[in-house]
Amino acid sequence: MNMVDRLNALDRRWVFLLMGLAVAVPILWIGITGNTFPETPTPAAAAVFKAVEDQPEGTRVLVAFDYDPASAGELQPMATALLHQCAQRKLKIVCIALWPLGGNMAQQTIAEVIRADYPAMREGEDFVNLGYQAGNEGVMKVVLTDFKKAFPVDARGQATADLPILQGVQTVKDFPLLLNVSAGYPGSKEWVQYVVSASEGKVKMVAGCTGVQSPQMYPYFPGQLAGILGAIKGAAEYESLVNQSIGGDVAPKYREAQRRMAPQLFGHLLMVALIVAGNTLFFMGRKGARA
Amino acid sequence: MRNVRRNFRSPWWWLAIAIGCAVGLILQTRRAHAADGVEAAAAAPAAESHQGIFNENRLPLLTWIIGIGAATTYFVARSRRGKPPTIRRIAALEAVNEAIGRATEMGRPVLFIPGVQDMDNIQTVAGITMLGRVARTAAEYDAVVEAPTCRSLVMEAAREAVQASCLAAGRPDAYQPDRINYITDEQFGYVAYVGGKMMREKPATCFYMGCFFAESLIFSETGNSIGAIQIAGTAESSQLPFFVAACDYTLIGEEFFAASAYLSGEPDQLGTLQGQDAGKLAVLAFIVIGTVVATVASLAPSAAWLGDFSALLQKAMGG
Amino acid sequence: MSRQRLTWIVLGVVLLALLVVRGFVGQGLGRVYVQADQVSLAQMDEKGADGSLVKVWKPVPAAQATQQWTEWSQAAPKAYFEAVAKNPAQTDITLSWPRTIGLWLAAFFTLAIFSFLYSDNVFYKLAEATVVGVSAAYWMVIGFWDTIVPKLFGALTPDMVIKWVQPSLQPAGAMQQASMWLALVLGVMMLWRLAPRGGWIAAWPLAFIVGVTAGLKIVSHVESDLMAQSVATMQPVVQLVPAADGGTDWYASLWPTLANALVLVGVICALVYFLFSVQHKGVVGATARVGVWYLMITFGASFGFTVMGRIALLAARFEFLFDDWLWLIDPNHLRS
Amino acid sequence: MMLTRAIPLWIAVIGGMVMLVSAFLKPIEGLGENFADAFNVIAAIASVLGAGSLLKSNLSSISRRDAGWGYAVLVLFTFIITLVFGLAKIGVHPSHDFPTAAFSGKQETPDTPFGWLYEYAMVPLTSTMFALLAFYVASAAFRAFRAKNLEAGLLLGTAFIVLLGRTFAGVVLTGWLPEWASGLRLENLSVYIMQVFNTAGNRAIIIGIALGVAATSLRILLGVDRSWMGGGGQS
Repeated sequence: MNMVDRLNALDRRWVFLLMGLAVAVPILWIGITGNTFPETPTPAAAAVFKAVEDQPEGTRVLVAFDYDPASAGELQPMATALLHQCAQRKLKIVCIALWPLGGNMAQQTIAEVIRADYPAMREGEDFVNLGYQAGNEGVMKVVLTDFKKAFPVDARGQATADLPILQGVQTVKDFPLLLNVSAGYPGSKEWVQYVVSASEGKVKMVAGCTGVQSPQMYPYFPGQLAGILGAIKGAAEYESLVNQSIGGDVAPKYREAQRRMAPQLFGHLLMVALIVAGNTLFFMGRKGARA
Repeated sequence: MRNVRRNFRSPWWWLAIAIGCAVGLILQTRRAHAADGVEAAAAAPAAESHQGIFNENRLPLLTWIIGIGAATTYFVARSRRGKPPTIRRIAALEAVNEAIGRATEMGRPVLFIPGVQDMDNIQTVAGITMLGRVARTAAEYDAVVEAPTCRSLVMEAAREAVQASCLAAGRPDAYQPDRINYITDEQFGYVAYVGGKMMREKPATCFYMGCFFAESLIFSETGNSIGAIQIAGTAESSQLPFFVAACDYTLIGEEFFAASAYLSGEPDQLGTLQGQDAGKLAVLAFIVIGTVVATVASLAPSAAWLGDFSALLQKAMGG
Repeated sequence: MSRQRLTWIVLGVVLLALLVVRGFVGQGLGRVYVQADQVSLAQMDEKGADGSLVKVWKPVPAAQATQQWTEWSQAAPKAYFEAVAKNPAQTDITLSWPRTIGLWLAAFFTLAIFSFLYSDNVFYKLAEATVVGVSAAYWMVIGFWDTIVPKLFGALTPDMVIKWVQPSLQPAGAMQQASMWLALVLGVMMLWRLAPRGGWIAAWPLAFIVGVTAGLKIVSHVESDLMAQSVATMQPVVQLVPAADGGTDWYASLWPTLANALVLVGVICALVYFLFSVQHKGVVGATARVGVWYLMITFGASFGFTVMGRIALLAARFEFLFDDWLWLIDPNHLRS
Repeated sequence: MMLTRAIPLWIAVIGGMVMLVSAFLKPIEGLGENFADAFNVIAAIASVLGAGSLLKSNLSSISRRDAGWGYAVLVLFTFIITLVFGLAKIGVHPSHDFPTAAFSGKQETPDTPFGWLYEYAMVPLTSTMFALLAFYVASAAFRAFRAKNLEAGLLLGTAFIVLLGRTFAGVVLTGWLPEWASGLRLENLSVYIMQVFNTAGNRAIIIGIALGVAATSLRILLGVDRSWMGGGGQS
């Protein structure tokens, strides 16, 4: 057995080990030194920032938390940064969830951003979490005709009809901006299909989605989607934009995505190296076979 | 009853009903429209969409559905009259029998995963249909099919389909309900179970047919490491790359929905594939003509009729 | 002793030794601290949205409360260290044993699942059995409290739900009530499977579900996928970019035009690939081949994007191990 | 045959046709949403069957003393305690807004036994299972992504560009390219790929799938394909 054959038959557990190291070592390194890589925002991420920045103070925005803890690694930094920018811009934030655990994610994000750093904002007036509603696209169709019918109570059990923040809201069209953080079905694609296309241009939507989903969302940008945050990279770009605009000393919780880019970089480089190595071996093996 | 059943099988009967319904609906709306027309014009032009019980905005949609339905029924009838279409080879489906035969030879089970969604997802329905076909062949070849499921309803449907397939294969004794069981609704709990099961039981052949998310690669890499033949089919485009890379054969998107009809080899079912193709050709024609007209219209803004024609084509597509 | 066994033992010993060392260095190993939040509520009158008085529960000082209990929330270790430094006898922030045990259990489960990468083993089997048992029950509980109670009981026996579970429940409409009755009947028919006789009746609700799914999906897919995506493609290919002098900037127009043309060609070729009743030979074959190229590029792009997410997920698990459990790194400054 | 074949077939056809027609009739447009609710309830009720299957398969594995029957005990134990804690809402405080309604509280905090199981068993287990993907992606890249032919070459070439273009490495590698050639920078290339090739490919896939769904639905509604209920051809 020559070298090429041996490498071709390499036990995949060595590959696993390399991947583990490529991710673990940078985490430790970043964790100890606190450095992050700089980010240059791509147009899709800059568009998300601009869409929120363009809203006048006091505008109601709808934030849909369509993910669960399994995807929080990728999506939580987006949700945190989105709420951070909305709170900073003094927008009124209405959170909803079409994923069973999305209501909890909304609750956590609210606690982390609003309750911790914007204690002046009052629940029910400046922000509210309406929690999870079962029914997938069904809910989207209902919010188009009667928002409060789809969400009769908020996460605390109070009737939405009595909430000051929702006074004057008939349908989802009364929210000029829809922010969606989505890990799959139902998510960004369904919001575009059922709500944005049916809203006659009244609802502008930006989406933060997982790496898996983003290729399917790009066909909608910049038409039906005003901006996209694709995976942790999009989150990092957006995070750096928000942090730059707010300035000052940035709390570490608002730099989570940027920190995560380091393991990302080494993981990607390893993948690239593996693809190159695999193909080199393949071609060497083929040459050997021919000779 | 027999008469009713024969009628029921005749596609022409359905076509007649479909066209009848459509014509009735349109007439109904037109009449309601004419009656209300005067007041409506006097009131507000925006109120127009609130009249009649037929949702006029969806007329193009109705036309498309009736069109595809009519094409399908036509080709089914034609195929039944002895002119079945020749269907191109789909490698993944040619391999199904051989893959099941391999399991029989090796004395190991066939693993069938019908996706991780419930019965309200059409991919799961298509997956169960495939399970029916696979179970029938397996019963004939005397192979064992294992189908752990992620939803209670899917388990029931899978048992139903496998039982009837064994019966149809003349091997009612081959049906073992304990081989088809419910694990958990939690996606990754299910994945943990199936991964462990694959490692321990080393199935000779794995089918992944249905709606898959992140588990696609965990299944197919584990299957690869135990040397199983793997045939996948899904309409989740985000998971196709992984199946394409790691499985022996993959049914891409539409091919997955055609699989059951292809495997059946029945003239009726092959006819529906031709109907599907007719729909595709119509879409292609619309896209080509629509794009050409739109391009010419944008370059020659003075020719207003071109612009109108382009708008009409878009409207026919619901735009 | 087999090589695999030896590897396991060596790994285990090394890990334990590292843990012990870590335990005696610096702030030690992962612990969870909690602080007590006293909940004190009393009922008061408040003006509702329509001006009438409604009774609502409000937080009040403990002395006036009619309902009281204690809840616990997680506190940062830093808060505990500071509190102890100020007053070594303080009891506001305390170590939570259940949560600390939970943290260690979570770390064990994380490592147990990772061990599957090496080979199937007893730890993985323990983790697998636990996750199957817990998650199956979890979704049944969620199904009961989030679907059956508010939807089914809420429509059929609203008084009970209002009294015990959700006082703010809105009355269900006639349509909703009817659909819940239907669901109940079909659900019971499903369960008939468990009866000794007449199990065939369970096929009826299944048939209903399959039929209705078919009816619903044909509409949604044809409308929002087939028609919407076709319209999106039926756009002018040539895009003229106006130049500064009022004419046309031909060079700038070239790129968007080329992009549009490439999209159009791709859609057509890939659709031709999907044709079933035509043999892929000659022109059709060549077109279909181009279609396959497009599909492969699409899959490659999907793959590249997906990798990002997968690495982020792994990073999150490592962060849990290093930060929450081993206290090796402290990116959120929770301890210093 | 009548009860097991003909009637279910009719139920499917009529149910489906009603849904199809309801999409076009304004008074019953919302039928689909009502069905979504009804479906969730049926699925929740049907979980009794799932629980039965889980109990039966594990109990029989224990009584047969199969290899690894101890794990079956663990499955049953964790299943039953989670179910009891969760259904009875043991240790759950009522909601702050309705403290007198005993079952109004949410149970997802780690204070409750159910929440504890969720937080410290289910979340780490499921998210680590998910995280295993990073390893499998790496091994797939090494093993399966080889330029065996033009198609495979396109797939891996695209993956390569997107991978590089989405990190700092891409910026470093091609950042030196002058402004007029900035279109060739890796990060921009990956954007073009997304906007052109990926859009085209995805559109075709989506349109194809829509037609496939339509045909599958029609096969069911026309009674042509009955293998979903095991008909398997002309019975």
